[in-house]
Amino acid sequence: MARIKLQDIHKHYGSGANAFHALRGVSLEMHSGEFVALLGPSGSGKTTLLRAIAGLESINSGCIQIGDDLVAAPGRHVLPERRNVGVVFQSHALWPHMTVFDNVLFPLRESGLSAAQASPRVMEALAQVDLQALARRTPGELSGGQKQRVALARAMVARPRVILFDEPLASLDVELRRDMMRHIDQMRSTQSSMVYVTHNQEEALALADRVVVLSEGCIEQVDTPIRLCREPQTEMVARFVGAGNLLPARRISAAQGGLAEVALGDYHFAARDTSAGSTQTELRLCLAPTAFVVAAPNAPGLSVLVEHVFFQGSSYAVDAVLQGALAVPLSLVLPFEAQPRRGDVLRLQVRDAWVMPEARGTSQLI
Amino acid sequence: MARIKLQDIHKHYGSGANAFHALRGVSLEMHSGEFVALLGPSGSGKTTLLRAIAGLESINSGCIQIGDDLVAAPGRHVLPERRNVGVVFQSHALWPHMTVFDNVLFPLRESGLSAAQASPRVMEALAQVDLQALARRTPGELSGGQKQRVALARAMVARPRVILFDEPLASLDVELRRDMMRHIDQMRSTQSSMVYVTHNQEEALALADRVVVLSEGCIEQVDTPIRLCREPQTEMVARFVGAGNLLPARRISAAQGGLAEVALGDYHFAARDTSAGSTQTELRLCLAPTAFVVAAPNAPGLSVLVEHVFFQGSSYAVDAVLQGALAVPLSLVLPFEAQPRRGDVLRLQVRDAWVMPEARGTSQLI
Amino acid sequence: AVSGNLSLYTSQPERDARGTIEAFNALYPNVKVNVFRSGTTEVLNRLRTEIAAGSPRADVLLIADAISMEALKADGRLLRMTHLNTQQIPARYFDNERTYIGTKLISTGLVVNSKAPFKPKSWKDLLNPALKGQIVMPSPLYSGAAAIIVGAWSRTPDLGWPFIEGLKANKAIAVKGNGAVLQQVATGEKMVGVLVDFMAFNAAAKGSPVEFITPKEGLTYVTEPAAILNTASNLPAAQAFVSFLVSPQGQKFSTTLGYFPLQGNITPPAGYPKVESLRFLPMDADALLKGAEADRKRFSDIFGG
Amino acid sequence: MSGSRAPAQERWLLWLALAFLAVFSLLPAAYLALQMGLALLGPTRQAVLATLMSPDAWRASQHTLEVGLGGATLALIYGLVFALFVSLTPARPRQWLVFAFVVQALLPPQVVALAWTQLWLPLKNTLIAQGWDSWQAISNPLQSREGIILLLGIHYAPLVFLTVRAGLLNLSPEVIEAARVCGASPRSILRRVILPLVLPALVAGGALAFVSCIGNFGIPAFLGIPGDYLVLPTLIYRELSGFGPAAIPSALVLSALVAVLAALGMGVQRVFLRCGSSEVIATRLKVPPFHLGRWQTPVAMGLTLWVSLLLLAPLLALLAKSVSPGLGIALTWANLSLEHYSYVLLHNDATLRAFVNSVSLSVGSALVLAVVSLFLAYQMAYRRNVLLRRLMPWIEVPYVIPGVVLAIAMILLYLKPLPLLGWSFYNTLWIIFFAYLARFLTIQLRPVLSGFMQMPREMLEAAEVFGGSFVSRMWHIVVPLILPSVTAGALLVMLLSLNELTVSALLWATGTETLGVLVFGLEQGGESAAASAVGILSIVITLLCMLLASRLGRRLPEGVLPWRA
Ligand SMILES: Nc1ncnc2c1ncn2[C@@H]1O[C@H](COP(=O)(O)OP(=O)(O)OP(=O)(O)O)[C@@H](O)[C@H]1O
Ligand SMILES: Nc1ncnc2c1ncn2[C@@H]1O[C@H](COP(=O)(O)OP(=O)(O)OP(=O)(O)O)[C@@H](O)[C@H]1O
Ligand SMILES: [Mg+2]
Ligand SMILES: [Mg+2]
Repeated sequence: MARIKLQDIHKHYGSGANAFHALRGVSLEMHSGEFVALLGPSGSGKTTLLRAIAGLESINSGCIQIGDDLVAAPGRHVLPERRNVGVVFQSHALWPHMTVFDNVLFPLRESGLSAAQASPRVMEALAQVDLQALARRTPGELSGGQKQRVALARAMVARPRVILFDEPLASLDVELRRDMMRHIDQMRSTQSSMVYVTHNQEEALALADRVVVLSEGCIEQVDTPIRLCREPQTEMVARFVGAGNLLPARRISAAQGGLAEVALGDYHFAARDTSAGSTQTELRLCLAPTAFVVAAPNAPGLSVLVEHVFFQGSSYAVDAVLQGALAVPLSLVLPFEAQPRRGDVLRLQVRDAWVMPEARGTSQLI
Repeated sequence: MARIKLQDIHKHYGSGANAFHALRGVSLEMHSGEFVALLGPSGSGKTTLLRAIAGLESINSGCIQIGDDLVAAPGRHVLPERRNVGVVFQSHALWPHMTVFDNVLFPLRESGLSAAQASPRVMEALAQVDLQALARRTPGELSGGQKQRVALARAMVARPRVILFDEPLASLDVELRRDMMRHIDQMRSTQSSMVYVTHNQEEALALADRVVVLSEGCIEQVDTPIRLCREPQTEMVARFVGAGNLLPARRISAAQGGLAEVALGDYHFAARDTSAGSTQTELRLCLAPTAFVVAAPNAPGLSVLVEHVFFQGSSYAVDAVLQGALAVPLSLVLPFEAQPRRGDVLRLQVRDAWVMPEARGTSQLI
Repeated sequence: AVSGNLSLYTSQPERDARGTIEAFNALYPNVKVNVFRSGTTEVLNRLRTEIAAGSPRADVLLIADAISMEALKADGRLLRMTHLNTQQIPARYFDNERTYIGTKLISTGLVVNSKAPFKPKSWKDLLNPALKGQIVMPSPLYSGAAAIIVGAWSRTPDLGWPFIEGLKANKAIAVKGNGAVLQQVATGEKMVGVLVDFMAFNAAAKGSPVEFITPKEGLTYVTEPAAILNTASNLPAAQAFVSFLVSPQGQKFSTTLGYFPLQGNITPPAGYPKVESLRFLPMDADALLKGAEADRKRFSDIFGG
Repeated sequence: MSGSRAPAQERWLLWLALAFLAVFSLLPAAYLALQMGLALLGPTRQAVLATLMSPDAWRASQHTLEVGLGGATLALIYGLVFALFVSLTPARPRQWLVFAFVVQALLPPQVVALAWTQLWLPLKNTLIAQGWDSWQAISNPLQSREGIILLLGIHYAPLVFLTVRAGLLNLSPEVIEAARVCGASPRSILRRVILPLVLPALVAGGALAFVSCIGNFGIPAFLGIPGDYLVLPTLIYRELSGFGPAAIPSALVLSALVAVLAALGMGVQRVFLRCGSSEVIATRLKVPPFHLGRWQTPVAMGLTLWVSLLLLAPLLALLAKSVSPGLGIALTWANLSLEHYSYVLLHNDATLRAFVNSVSLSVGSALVLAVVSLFLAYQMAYRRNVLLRRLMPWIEVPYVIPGVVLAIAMILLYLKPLPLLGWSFYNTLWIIFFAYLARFLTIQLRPVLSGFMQMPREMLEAAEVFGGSFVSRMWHIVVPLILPSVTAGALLVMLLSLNELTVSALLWATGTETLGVLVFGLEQGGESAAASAVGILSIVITLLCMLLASRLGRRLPEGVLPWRA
């Protein structure tokens, strides 16, 4: 259980003109026992940040504090084996020549426990991931999900101060993910803080207390999952996290009680707006795919042409194009009853919208 | 464009006592231009069936007809290169020593076209997957999604009678999947029938005209995506395709107009029932995760204890346990407004239910 | 006139084999000599295998020692060379049934490095403790000439097997061939070696710090015998070739290669002692050949390897 | 069985491949087996049994095991430590370290042994000059069991190095990192994680080293005969020299002993491989995970010096000898002589022929074996042909038995004119060529087989689905994809056959000399300086080939050329 404090971390690979800046001044504070997800597209520096916390990568400037220990600072680099962290790797990284039991036993033995002291704790950890029965197998005899569960047990058995996850579910089937997410959710009751790297917003939203959105080595937004979805602060977050549709619109009235009246073409509707009385007319709206309802053909609303329809069991994912002057593509989720078909023209009403805050120049972040 | 007809196909690996029966009498008829998904859990024989159609595997009995050609039958095995099919492999299987252009060119050249005739068709195929710009790269210089798109182009460029897909999206990120699905949806306009193997029900439902559910080498159900979700014929289909909750219930009245009154404990509600006047009291209900609505605490309904909550952006996936004598686990999807929390006890009403047909013995299928 | 192909199997060194054939061709230009040249072991292995396969290809065999010739003779593989004129050649140099005949005199004596702390004058001097660990000799297990030396030593009353055991006690080593002996003595790795004459003379002539010494008790010798196989396909050419080897011209030619001639009336190479002055250990050729097998065995029991 | 859908074109190629195997590989092996049986059962039975039961045979078998185990152990340790250092720490200059280490194994072993014994002399003379007179009596310490083991170990360590390095490079870095974050020290990671994981590779390399050690003739002949230390290959040679009528049958039976020992070594490997887990890991170890701290630089420098010495010392010794005016004459700039070069190059027409013959033989066998191995491996690995897989052990026989025995088998097989045709391969280059084909097939086949194993099956299946004909499929897809492995095998075959001696020593004839035969002949005639000159020339050719291959190899994928880091 430990607070983690990152202060202005910079990391570049290579040097001189070829240097690639993977982290450009990341600062972050995590509370004890908090579950933080690092979310970002490929190459945004998530893994680099995680490895810097684990000590597997040294940083170029800034400092990292875990609990009361300063583990990385200019001229200081505590080796990974001294940091008391647990890591779950994407490729599980189990040792194929050891049994499941020995894999989980390893961290305890290395920390100096005798076999007799360690055994019950190994079995306890295996019990947490429902694997007591398979303790004598080797990793080669396990399925992908079972392997990843062993990796979970191994990471938490020594009760490290922090458990770090690097895309632990990326190589798993859709079915197995939910099951693993349950197990990770369960681990939360232990005493460790958790940092969870992923590029899959579904996992980040489902698991984390707070989500850190990274982009090109900088933090875009740090927020709870709900606020991240409903009130994205940057276009990147809006698109990446909520798969939101961003549309230029006109403001009809300034925000009152958090709601403003906006218009898309001649369709007027209310949008959430926290810009405290801004009267700028030109604005950008963020419309979540689920923010639409089908209306009668003549009712006020937006006309869209359906381009692709994907049935989803109880709803449809639809790719559509806004009709009229503003021919932007929209991605929608429509209920089963809507029964959209390719080529249909639908009339949609907006049930919920969010006025994007005025663009913060990205230059400020770099 | 060709009808495909499979008749009582058997395939076993090994022989004698060690023989493993991968396909146990599969019969199926596909129309010209139809898009059929083969859906089933790992090891159910999907790949084996696909490879048998492609000619990469010989079958032990039964026959396969593509168009008017009998391509496999006792004593007959037309070689893959003579079957005029295209295959998209899971691992893309591009040839690393050729450029993107040459990879796509290969099937055309092999079919006897001159470079001059073939070139425009290659570029046309690459255009369909938005890759004209990368024609001169080698596969090593492409991302995973781009590689798989090249594989799509290669499979369709020679306009084969059938295009076969073996889990083409399994190794792709969630974001890339949707994009690829769009490209596959687009290919449908060409003249080929398509067989699409997957163990991911999302892809099968979204793309296919009809879905064939396989289990242990036998067909469980063949139906349109909607019917498969709403009217599963076997428990395996109910669980595997719709992630449905199966509950034992009592019948209060026989079906009328497709609806029967049923009861779970003392909660009565209507369920879809096609069993044409069956009066059997004991029955099994299939309840989709989305089939529930939250009711007032005192309203009639089911009480459930929330165990895990996963935020999904605009809804919550909830693992819950039915309270009372029948302590079965339920998986639910609740709307954003429900704001469920771990440990809550919710009152739920059933919005839609399906009475499972009386068990067809599996013995009959083997 | 003699013509056609002649197949020669020989263990002569590369340079010699080529020279000999050139000299022969000067007299018999129409004979094309095909040569297989290798170590004695390889030559005989090849011949043996050919015989086993039922079709020996050699016409003439020219190898270092008589022991192997005896074995072939016992198998009835060699032709009696009744055509040979042997008047000038001492009888000890040819088989009395004329199945093989010596072609040159190759003596074996001592070669000494100029830095040697002690110059041995006799075989017996090799037992001197001053030479402990300084002696190298060719192994009779691999070399025919060496087998003759060991046979001769063991049958000389003054030396005998105790002498050979003494060599071992003085830490002498046996190596695979004469070339290796020269190598070790000339470079100073060992101080004394048992070596054939011409190698020592050639090296000394080139400036190597070695000297050839005739031991007091006498040298041993091999005669590099030639034989004709009775399966020879070109008998006239084969007979011409062997006749040439023992003829005065052939003998004179071999002195140009650095060998002693068989006859005293032909001048040895420059810098060599006169043939008459050479002293030899008394050798009973018959006994030596018959006992070769046992000698080898006994030697390997003492020296191993 | 998927073999049942092999198309007709492939079927006749399969028959061709089988015919090739039967004629060039199985026939000599089977013939030898037959002769061994006859030797044991026929009239030579008594003599053979006597040889087999003789104390020498026992001693030699025991010694063979000793040098096999000793040499393999040393090669294992040396190769392993070197591989660990080069792969797991930032060793510099890595390229040179790997090159020098691997190239030294490609030099002919007898040349290396010779050079090493020559190195002893200056050392001894220096000591004597310092007044240590007693050293004069000390024989070369390399001429002993320990010396043989030492040289064999060093000579074959690259075999272990290459397999272990491949294993290390295939380790997932995360496997090591996972151990680090668990709090394990580097030592404990090495012992408990890395070593167990490379064990299969280690055992494979060890088995190969063992087989090579017990089959080696050059080093024990050079060091063991003076050192009174007999091993089976030298015993076989000695038996053949002894020329008793029983020599050939005994030699055959003794080489069967060698083959049995070799089979034992390979058997151990099989057992281990079955136990070992064979998880394929995609990611590769890119950044060396460990650093020796302040020891890193000294160790790297020490190792660089050591491998350079091992490579350059023999070469320099050989070079010095080839330009020295005479044996035992101190070499100075003034008396440096090129006489030996001019002799071998200008005055000996056999030299030129030998170069031409050896180069044609090595290029020819590399080419033929490359093509044959391509089809064989395709059938074995892709089509999973059971018959071919069963024949695999027989392919190794001509490689593990002593060369002289293989040569005898070739003579027995090919001496007589061929039935029907009426002419004979004997005394032509063909017989040597056939012998090389038999002997080096396994060398060529192994990398190609593993190349096919590593190639995703789907890549070839895609070729089948989209391809028109077998020929174009082979030409456009299979050949380009498998070319790196084929090249690697072909290079090894070329290098081995360029300096081959023991087989051709019995098979050559006028006009068909080989380089090995030429060197051997000069050496035997006491012209070791000329022999050194030819040796230097052939090493120069070898190095040129490697350089050329490296040049071409830049365009090949990683890991094709064994000597590139
Ligand atoms: N060892 C390295 N040398 C050079 N560049 C590197 C190295 N490791 C990472 N990078 C670069 O740093 C950037 C950030 O990499 P990082 O692995 O942290 O991304 P990520 O957010 O984890 O991406 P992904 O989702 O693909 O895993 C990438 O552009 C990557 O190419
Ligand atoms: N060559 C083979 N030899 C033996 N058994 C095989 C072979 N190929 C497949 N099988 C077995 O046949 C069964 C069906 O395999 P298949 O590959 O068709 O399954 P699948 O439905 O494609 O599964 P997955 O989703 O895992 O790809 C499996 O149990 C598999 O183990
Ligand atoms: Mg990453
Ligand atoms: Mg499959």
